[in-house]
Amino acid sequence: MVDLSTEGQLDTVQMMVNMGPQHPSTHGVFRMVLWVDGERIVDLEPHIGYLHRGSEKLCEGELYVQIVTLFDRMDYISNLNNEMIFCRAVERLMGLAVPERAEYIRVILCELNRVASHLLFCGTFGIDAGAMTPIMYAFRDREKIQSMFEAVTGARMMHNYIRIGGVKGDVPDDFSQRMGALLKVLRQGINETDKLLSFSEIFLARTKGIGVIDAETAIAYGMSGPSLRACGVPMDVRKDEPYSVYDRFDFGIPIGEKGDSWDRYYVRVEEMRQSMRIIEQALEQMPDGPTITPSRLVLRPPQGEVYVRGENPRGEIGVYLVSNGADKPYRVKVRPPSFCNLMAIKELLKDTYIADAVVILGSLDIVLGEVDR
Amino acid sequence: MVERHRREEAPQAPVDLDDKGRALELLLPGILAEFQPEIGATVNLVSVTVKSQDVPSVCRLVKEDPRLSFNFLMCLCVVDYEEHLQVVYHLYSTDMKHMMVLKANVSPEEPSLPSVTSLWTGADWYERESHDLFGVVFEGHPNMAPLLLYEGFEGFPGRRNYEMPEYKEW
Amino acid sequence: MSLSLVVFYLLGAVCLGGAVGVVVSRNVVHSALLLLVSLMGVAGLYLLLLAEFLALVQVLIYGGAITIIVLFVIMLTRVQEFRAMKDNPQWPLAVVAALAMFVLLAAAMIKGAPSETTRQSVSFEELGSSLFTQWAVPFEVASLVLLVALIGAIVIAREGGEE
Amino acid sequence: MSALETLLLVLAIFGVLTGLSVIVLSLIWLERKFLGRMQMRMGPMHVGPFGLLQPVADAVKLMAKEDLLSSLVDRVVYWVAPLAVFVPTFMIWVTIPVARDLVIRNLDMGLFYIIAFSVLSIVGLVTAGWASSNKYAVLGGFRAAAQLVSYEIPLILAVLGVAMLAQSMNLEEVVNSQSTVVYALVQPLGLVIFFIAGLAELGRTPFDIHPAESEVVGGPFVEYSGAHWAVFFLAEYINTFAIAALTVLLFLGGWLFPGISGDVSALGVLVFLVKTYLVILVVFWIRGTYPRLRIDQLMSLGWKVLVPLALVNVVITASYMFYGWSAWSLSLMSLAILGAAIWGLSKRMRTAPTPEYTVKLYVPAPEASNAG
Repeated sequence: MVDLSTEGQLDTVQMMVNMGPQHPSTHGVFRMVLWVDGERIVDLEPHIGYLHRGSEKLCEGELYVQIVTLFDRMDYISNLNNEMIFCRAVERLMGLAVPERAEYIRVILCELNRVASHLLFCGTFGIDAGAMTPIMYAFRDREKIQSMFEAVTGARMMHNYIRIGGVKGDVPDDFSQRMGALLKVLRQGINETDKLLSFSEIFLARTKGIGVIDAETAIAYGMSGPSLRACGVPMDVRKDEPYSVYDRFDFGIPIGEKGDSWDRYYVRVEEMRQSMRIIEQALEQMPDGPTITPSRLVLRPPQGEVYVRGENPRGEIGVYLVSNGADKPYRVKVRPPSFCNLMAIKELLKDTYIADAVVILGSLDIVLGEVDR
Repeated sequence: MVERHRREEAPQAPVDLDDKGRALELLLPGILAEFQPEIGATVNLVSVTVKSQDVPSVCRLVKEDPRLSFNFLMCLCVVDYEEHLQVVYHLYSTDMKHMMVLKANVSPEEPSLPSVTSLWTGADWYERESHDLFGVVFEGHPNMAPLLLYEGFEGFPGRRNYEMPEYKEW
Repeated sequence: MSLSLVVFYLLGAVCLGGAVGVVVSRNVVHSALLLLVSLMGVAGLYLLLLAEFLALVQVLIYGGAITIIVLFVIMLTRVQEFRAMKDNPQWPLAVVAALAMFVLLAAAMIKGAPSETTRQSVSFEELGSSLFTQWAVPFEVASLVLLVALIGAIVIAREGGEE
Repeated sequence: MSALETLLLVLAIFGVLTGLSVIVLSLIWLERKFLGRMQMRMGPMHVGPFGLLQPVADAVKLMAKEDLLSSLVDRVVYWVAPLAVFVPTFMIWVTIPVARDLVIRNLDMGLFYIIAFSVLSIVGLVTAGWASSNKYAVLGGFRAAAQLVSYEIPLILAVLGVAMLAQSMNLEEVVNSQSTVVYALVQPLGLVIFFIAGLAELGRTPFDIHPAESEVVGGPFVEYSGAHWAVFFLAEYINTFAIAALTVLLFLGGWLFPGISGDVSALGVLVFLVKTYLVILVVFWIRGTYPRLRIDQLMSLGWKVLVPLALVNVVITASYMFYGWSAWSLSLMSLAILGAAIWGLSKRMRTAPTPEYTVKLYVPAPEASNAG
């Protein structure tokens, strides 16, 4: 007789779903192999490296001034912050002083860059959650920021504006007025996006309590930036170890409570407001003067090694620079914030739904250019 | 081409520690005495060099000691000094807000040292990356599969003696 | 041959063809879809008999609900093993059972078939009022049975889910 | 059936098909333009005046497109699936009147017929997902099956309420019985349930869970291209129009409008179309505003909220019919239950009032910030 017992035969099958590298919600070429039971994720294996260009190795073959452009392309959403961190590393190594005005311009542009980056996040996060309008609002405002960058740096994305020892050139004459007007528009725009998305019942239902991570685990994974601050850890390099002229501004660090996706989202929204506060103060305090310390085109920093920290929109970035006294660095290592934040994905996605996977991944706000380098 | 030799004639960068760094510099020799560390400083951080087999115990000690409490692995990387590979750990404490560098040298022929993933989960991908690019084997790592490179990639492209393949049209 | 007879033969062919397909097809999903075809053919036959309500119920329940559930179950479970189950060695038994059923039904039909049928449509209202007055008790019993089945299904599903 | 009648029937079917195609084109244009305006874009603007010919251009493009086919697809099922979706969506138009006496066949059990046939298109979605041999498509197919089967129930129960009030399942009679007061006022609860369930049946935001492009990349349609995909698209828009039309017929008085005599067919059609397009604009508006629900939230909304509410709706309607209460008392009860449901739901979704839903601002003590 045939065995008609259905023991084990009628179990639902675990399906392997290959999410990415080409998937609309992986924010680049990130691949997750998901094992799903129906809609529920049983296990997953993240795969990165599809955008690995060997940036760190490339740095070893370029002059110091050329490397700034490589950093531009690492986290292509927050170029200026990346330029800044490398320049600061070289300046620290050489003991090169940066003119005050240059520091202020750097801070203003970096914070503006942070706003642009977070705006992009708000938009794409909306898309991840299924709302299609927020990204249009966010991009409307981000475009204005990009135009501002264009006016100052001459490029919309790969600026190469922050140079070792200062910035490429002074800002346009009407910079203050234009910034003031821009900030006003941005405030309004952010409030609009906020109203549209942040407190929508459905958005709350989709993000509250999804992808919760506690502070201890987050620290163990090396998460940083808004993703860590959402767990209630007020860790921000701009406060902990103020670089540039950040100690002269009055601003707060938004921190979340539960460490869920909504907290990660809203910490960023609040951060935009704080960034704009910084920009306003910086615009008021900005002194006149030169914008770059003249230095040789082919820099030969002294032998030694240095690690500098900086606060990127995505989290804490660090550059470990080893110099042997030559015109090219001996070794450059970047601590990429997205890389560390993304590492926690396995923890975050455990036992969630496929739809949550998209939201949680979106809430980490990764940039694959930086994860893979 | 990459400049291979170290330029001995170049000046040394001056050490310029902040208050926390100086405090650490005084504190560390006492705590780590049993491991006979070489305690020095990079430009802005205290650096401790230990033997590679001591890495996990030193890490555990600096993580658990309340005066240090280095609970945050900021960065893990490998520097190829040709005569040896140096594994560099940048450690940070979220409570004390201070930072130090831990270094361990391994031989380039058979580079291997114990993994620290049990202490800091975040060491996972860093160690895999270092394995990919420099061939350093981290003993006790749960999954040493290639991370950034594809399966079956030949050689260790992070090392300085890696010959870049000629550019080819695909 | 009248139009309705042509339609009848067509629908009959659809029914039988679908039914044969269900049994013959090696692909379980194809079988399920052919089952739908067959059931739709039956709905067409009902329509031909002016039993509009029955036809629509056939479409709604069998076409919409049952087939989808069957498809759902097939796709969610291990299809490969179902393929093996199609080579069921019990098929001679099934043939005998089916033939016996056929003979029984055929005999009943030949014996009980009226020589002349009058076609009449049953209105919606009549159907409703007779269900709720004349046949109220059987109707309620039937719904009770369904309710029990429903609760049973929930209980079984829960056991696996929450331990 | 005489030859003339048959000819008329064929003509009518042909007319409905043509009319629906035109309506679909107009809907595509309207949706893109409307969403564009909501998102501060222009929408289509280059093809024809105001981009009016954009949908035509799109249709031509889709027809001319190469049909890409994965080697693993189950071909027969793959080709049949779009038809299985399209045919039922077209068939329900047999009995949907657009004005008095302007309908192919005014069936006595019209509503029942519509419900029965609209269910059939689910089979098409499920098989499309399965035959594509793509995991996203399979997931989307499952989602479609689970979602659409579940939301049939509140939809049917909401329709039942109207059928009880009108004492008929004939759509024309349903409209005629609203000549004094539209059912939207008598049964606001029913309208809301019907509209929500209808949105879910359409798979539109916030219930666009089976084609969710950020999750399952278009669900059952992911592998389809060209003309076959266009058929799905066509079906989706015809369905949108059908649900809007049903909302208008069942709850908003169809072609009736105070002061406008519905006896003139052309005027009736105009009123009907204006109402329907307004309802569709609401659908688009929702699409431009809300994120997407998750499948389990959708299911619990359907089973735990809409089905009980729909049952309550049926019960109060039955009591009203049986005890002969006045219409306004039913209306008040319906409104009260609706209000209570919305209040309870928002209470449940927000475990606390809004202020808790902000992040705190951490400002370190001054000495700490000056330490470095």
